[in-house]
Amino acid sequence: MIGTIAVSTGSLLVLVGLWSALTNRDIIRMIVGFTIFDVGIHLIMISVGYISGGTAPIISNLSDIGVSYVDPVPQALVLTAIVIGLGITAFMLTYAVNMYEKKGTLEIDKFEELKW
Amino acid sequence: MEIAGSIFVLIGSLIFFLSSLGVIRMPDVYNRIQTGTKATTLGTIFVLVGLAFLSPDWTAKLAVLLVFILLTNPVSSHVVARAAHFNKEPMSPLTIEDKLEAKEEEA
Amino acid sequence: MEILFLIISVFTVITALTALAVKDRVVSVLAGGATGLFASILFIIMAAPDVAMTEAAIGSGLTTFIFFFALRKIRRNDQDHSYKVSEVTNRSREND
Amino acid sequence: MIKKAFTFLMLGGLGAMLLNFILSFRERTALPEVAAHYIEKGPAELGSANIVTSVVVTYRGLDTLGEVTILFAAAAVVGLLIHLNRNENAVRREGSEILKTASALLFPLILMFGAYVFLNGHLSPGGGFQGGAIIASAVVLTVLASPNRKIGHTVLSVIESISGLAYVALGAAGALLVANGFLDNRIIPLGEFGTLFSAGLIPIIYTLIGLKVGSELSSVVISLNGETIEEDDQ
Repeated sequence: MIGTIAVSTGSLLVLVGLWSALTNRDIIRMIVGFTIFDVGIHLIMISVGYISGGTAPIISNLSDIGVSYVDPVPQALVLTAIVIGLGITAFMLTYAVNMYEKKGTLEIDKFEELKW
Repeated sequence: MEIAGSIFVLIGSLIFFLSSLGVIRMPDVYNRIQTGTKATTLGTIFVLVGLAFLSPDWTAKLAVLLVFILLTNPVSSHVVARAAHFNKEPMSPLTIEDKLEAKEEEA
Repeated sequence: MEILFLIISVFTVITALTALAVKDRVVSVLAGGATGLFASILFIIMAAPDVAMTEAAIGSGLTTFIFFFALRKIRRNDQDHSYKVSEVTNRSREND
Repeated sequence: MIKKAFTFLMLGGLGAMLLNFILSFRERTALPEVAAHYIEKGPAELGSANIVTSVVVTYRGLDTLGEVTILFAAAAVVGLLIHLNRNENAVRREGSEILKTASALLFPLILMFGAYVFLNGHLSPGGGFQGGAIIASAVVLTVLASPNRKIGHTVLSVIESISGLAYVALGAAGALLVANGFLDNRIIPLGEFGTLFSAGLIPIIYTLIGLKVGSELSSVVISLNGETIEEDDQ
């Protein structure tokens, strides 16, 4: 049950983030959309590794048998993905600041060099 | 033991509720910061003390947490209020005295 | 536990929608940070404390800080940061 | 108009795919084979109580090396692009006395907490990435409290390069001395399970990762905080 709710929440966050990134005119809010997209993807990945009733994969006692743990591999992947997400966000913000210094605006419609 | 801990946690959450009520009720930014921070500091302290009653082997860590909250929470509210002042957030018409403004003019 | 999970999921989606819908850039950034914070509670319930710590510290804390540092560079001559198309148009005309 | 319709179409398609995924999603009841191996054999093989740590540092250590490299590239590009026009003489409003005192008091405490988090990464939740983020938040605090202080990148880049170099060197030592592969943690004895000095190289490597991530995130923050030239409206 928890896994299904988490997957639904993650999908909604993905859709909201992508919607925000595609329809906004403001670059900063497009980047906010990308971070929300990130969070949604992470939720989906963690819930794929979730096992109902499982505990965190931290073994306090070697002789514990019969405890069900959740899958550690998606957690390790998401751990690195969050840090990379910060790097990418910083990168996008740097570009936004540089574009602002060139044009004096953050509205995406004002950047006409790449229009066709 | 368990009952005492639960009572402490209950008092803490009651203070949280009152603080959120104050945030809605108060007229301007500064009063809202004041109610918010005062009550969240006290509420968190009560909740942590209650947790120490509920599971006694966490007491040392909870004490460290308490010290951190006592150190950081007032400072952060002070910084927010100062930033709001320099950002020229409007004050409630009932405000009587603005010592920071007076000090700035003096300097 | 499922009820709590459901409530926090709803909060997560609501904050994400706030970030999408609100007009002010600053509020949008803050709502994005709040989405990460609620998601970290979801991670704790799904037995992933490592991920929850990382999401709360990096995804919600440092990302918001970086956004505000960038916004401070931008807001210098964009004093009215509530976003209006007509104003932006006028200002770019003046610059020309 | 066409652009809007295209957006709708794309989001609708993605939504349909995600809906299909949700409807066909069943929660797992048993672990896949690899994860079961990690959980059953991991503590005995590597001596780390936190399985996520042993996956990040040892089983998938090469991925982590690549990830840290990507973070380094991002920090370098941010520093390169943002420093193009930097005004060294701009003066900002200083923080108040209370904030300065509190940040001077809190800075070593926060650094200590970050060190605690990445030293205990093999026992409790936490590790290099979280500890690095905490160290970076200490740097954020000082940057905000005294914005006019010039913080050089020299110390950060020295820490960053030394820890990166040591990380690769220890990984190569695992490959050369034990011949079990790159980043094997068993070149020093595993020690007693569940104590601070256990799990072989894992605490050392996670400390190095913590220092590297912390210095990289701090340099991103300091770069983005740097003042730009004020553009006057002509």
